[in-house]
Amino acid sequence: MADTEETGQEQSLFEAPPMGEQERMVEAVLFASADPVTVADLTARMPHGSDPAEALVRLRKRYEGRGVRVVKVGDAWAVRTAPDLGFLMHKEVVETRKLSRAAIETLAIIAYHQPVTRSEIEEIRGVAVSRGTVDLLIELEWIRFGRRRMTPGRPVTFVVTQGFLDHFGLESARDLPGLKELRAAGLLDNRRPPGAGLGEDDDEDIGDEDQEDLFEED
Amino acid sequence: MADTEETGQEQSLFEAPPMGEQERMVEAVLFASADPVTVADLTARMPHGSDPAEALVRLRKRYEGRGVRVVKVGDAWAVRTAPDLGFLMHKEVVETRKLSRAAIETLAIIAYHQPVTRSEIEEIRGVAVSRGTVDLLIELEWIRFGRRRMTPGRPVTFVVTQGFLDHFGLESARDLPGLKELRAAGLLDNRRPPGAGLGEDDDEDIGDEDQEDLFEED
Amino acid sequence: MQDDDFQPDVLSVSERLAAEALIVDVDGFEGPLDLLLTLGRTQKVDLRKVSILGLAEQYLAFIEKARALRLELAADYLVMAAWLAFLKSRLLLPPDPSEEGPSGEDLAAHLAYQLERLQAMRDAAARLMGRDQRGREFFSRGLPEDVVRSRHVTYTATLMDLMQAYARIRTKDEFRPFTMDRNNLMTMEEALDRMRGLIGFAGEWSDLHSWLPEGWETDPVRRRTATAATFAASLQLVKEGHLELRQGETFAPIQIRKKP
Repeated sequence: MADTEETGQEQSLFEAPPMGEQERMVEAVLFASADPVTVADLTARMPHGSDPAEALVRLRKRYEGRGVRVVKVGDAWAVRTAPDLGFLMHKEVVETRKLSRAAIETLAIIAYHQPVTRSEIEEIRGVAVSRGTVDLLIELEWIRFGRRRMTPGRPVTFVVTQGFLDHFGLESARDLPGLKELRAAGLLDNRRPPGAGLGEDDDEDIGDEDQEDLFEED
Repeated sequence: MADTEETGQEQSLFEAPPMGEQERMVEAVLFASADPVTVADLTARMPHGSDPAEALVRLRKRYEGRGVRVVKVGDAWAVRTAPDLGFLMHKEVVETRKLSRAAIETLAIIAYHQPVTRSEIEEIRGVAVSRGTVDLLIELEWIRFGRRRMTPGRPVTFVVTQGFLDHFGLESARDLPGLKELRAAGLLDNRRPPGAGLGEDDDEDIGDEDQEDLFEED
Repeated sequence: MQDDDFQPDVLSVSERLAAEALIVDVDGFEGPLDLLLTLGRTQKVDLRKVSILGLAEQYLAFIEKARALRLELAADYLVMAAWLAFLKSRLLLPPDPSEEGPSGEDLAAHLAYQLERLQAMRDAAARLMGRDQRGREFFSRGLPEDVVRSRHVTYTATLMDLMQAYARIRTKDEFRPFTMDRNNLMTMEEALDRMRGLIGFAGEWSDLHSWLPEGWETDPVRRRTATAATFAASLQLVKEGHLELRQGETFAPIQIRKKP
């Protein structure tokens, strides 16, 4: 940083950075910008005496035939994927939606209690599990059928899949933190109804003022 | 029957695109994505028979000294602007709240000692890990839960993520600054107070093994 | 701080100012280890060569001053003070061979190690934060190209969502009356309550099974739990001297009657 700062300032007094360096600068700015960049904007950002128009011409030439190209958008410039490689972008384009509360709760119960039957899930959640919820989780390949339970009716059980572990960055479902650990990590809302019984968590009385410590004013 | 035969043949007869073309493809995919892309993902997206690992080596070389670079992040790859050009980007800088000393130290301890349990972090810092510190680091996606320690109580451990490596420009956790020196000086040992119970020693062994896993594999 | 060694007894003006600054700063320390590390630095030596005895004395002097100034000190500072006083005595007195446990030198060495390790982690943290950082010195693509819109929908959830969902369910659970789970379970207490009420009618020997509550005899799960609870309850009543129990031979029916 210090080097470039020096370069930038010194150069402004004497001469512009070499064209190769200007090309690098334009390259970095076009890449990092969320919007196309005008020559005027480049001039304002680059060291005094730079010639971004010329750097753009050279950069554009350099990217000819490459996987990405320097293209003009209106009166501004941007980096774009070469049109013939658009097929590679296909996978990136999926609409993502957040999982519903029912689905995430069902998934959490399966992860923590697997193998678990539908009626056990309902018992833990306290509400019926809709068919669509289970179907969705199976379709996402986050849960699958486990072995049947050897009890009357031989109900099917559900377990989580490798895909689930991959998605959530877990080595195994047993690595999921327990209640105590969730609480210790501050993930558990400790608000309780007044007069509620004393639980296993009474040791966790580290105050909320600690939270303040996390950020310092600058 | 004839169809499947043909498909099979097509797969094997169809030649992978020339390396120059593969390089373009990798270039396009890496440029398009804000997050690092794994070799496995590249393989899945590129035509059958492609060798993205080789294409990456070439592409990385091609961008040496340019305004943007091809960098390795864990087992994935990304394009990032050259750090010496950061001064051009003040427009892009997103002001982040400054992390507290406690959060920074906790993060460093996790990075250098991973996988590490909460009580080990507390042992090193000499104070309790405040609620919310771990929470915050998880939310930043800089740390995650690792394997449980195979000691009584099976405590959860914390490890750093790919997002951590990406943020600090590290290829892998082995590239943490000063890691070798710290290890050589014995400062990363899980040394227990003299006279501590014998059971704790097992803990130490396993901890070291895990650490080898994380740092030594290539 | 200053060049000469910290001397708790004879304080120069600058030293006293420094000591007072430390004391005023007590809230700024993250616990006793942090304070010890700061004191250790005033010794102006490599942390590996720090004098633990000297450090213990500095710490104890600090605590004394803090008390004299009536500063509120957290309990762990006082615990550390007690421990350092103990360590000091161990380091000063010749080792007592009859005494169990680690030697003063071992304890001192470990404290020195802890200080060095904490300092090392602080340095590492500073180096880490001094690195080029994404979004500060280097940047990712400002406009990721998520091209072709396909109608393909995926659902995402983070590990945080998952854990919070689970925590939500489980905390809800903590407030649920426990008996709701127990439709098919009879406890010994329940059986005992029931037996106490019925015991007066047990003048003659009768089969234990005939004492199972109504509705618990047919379903195998309910029958098993009711039998076990009733049997355990009758043992308790025998112990209390209210009941007699007999069995003709192994696996023969168990019979009970009120103690005459």
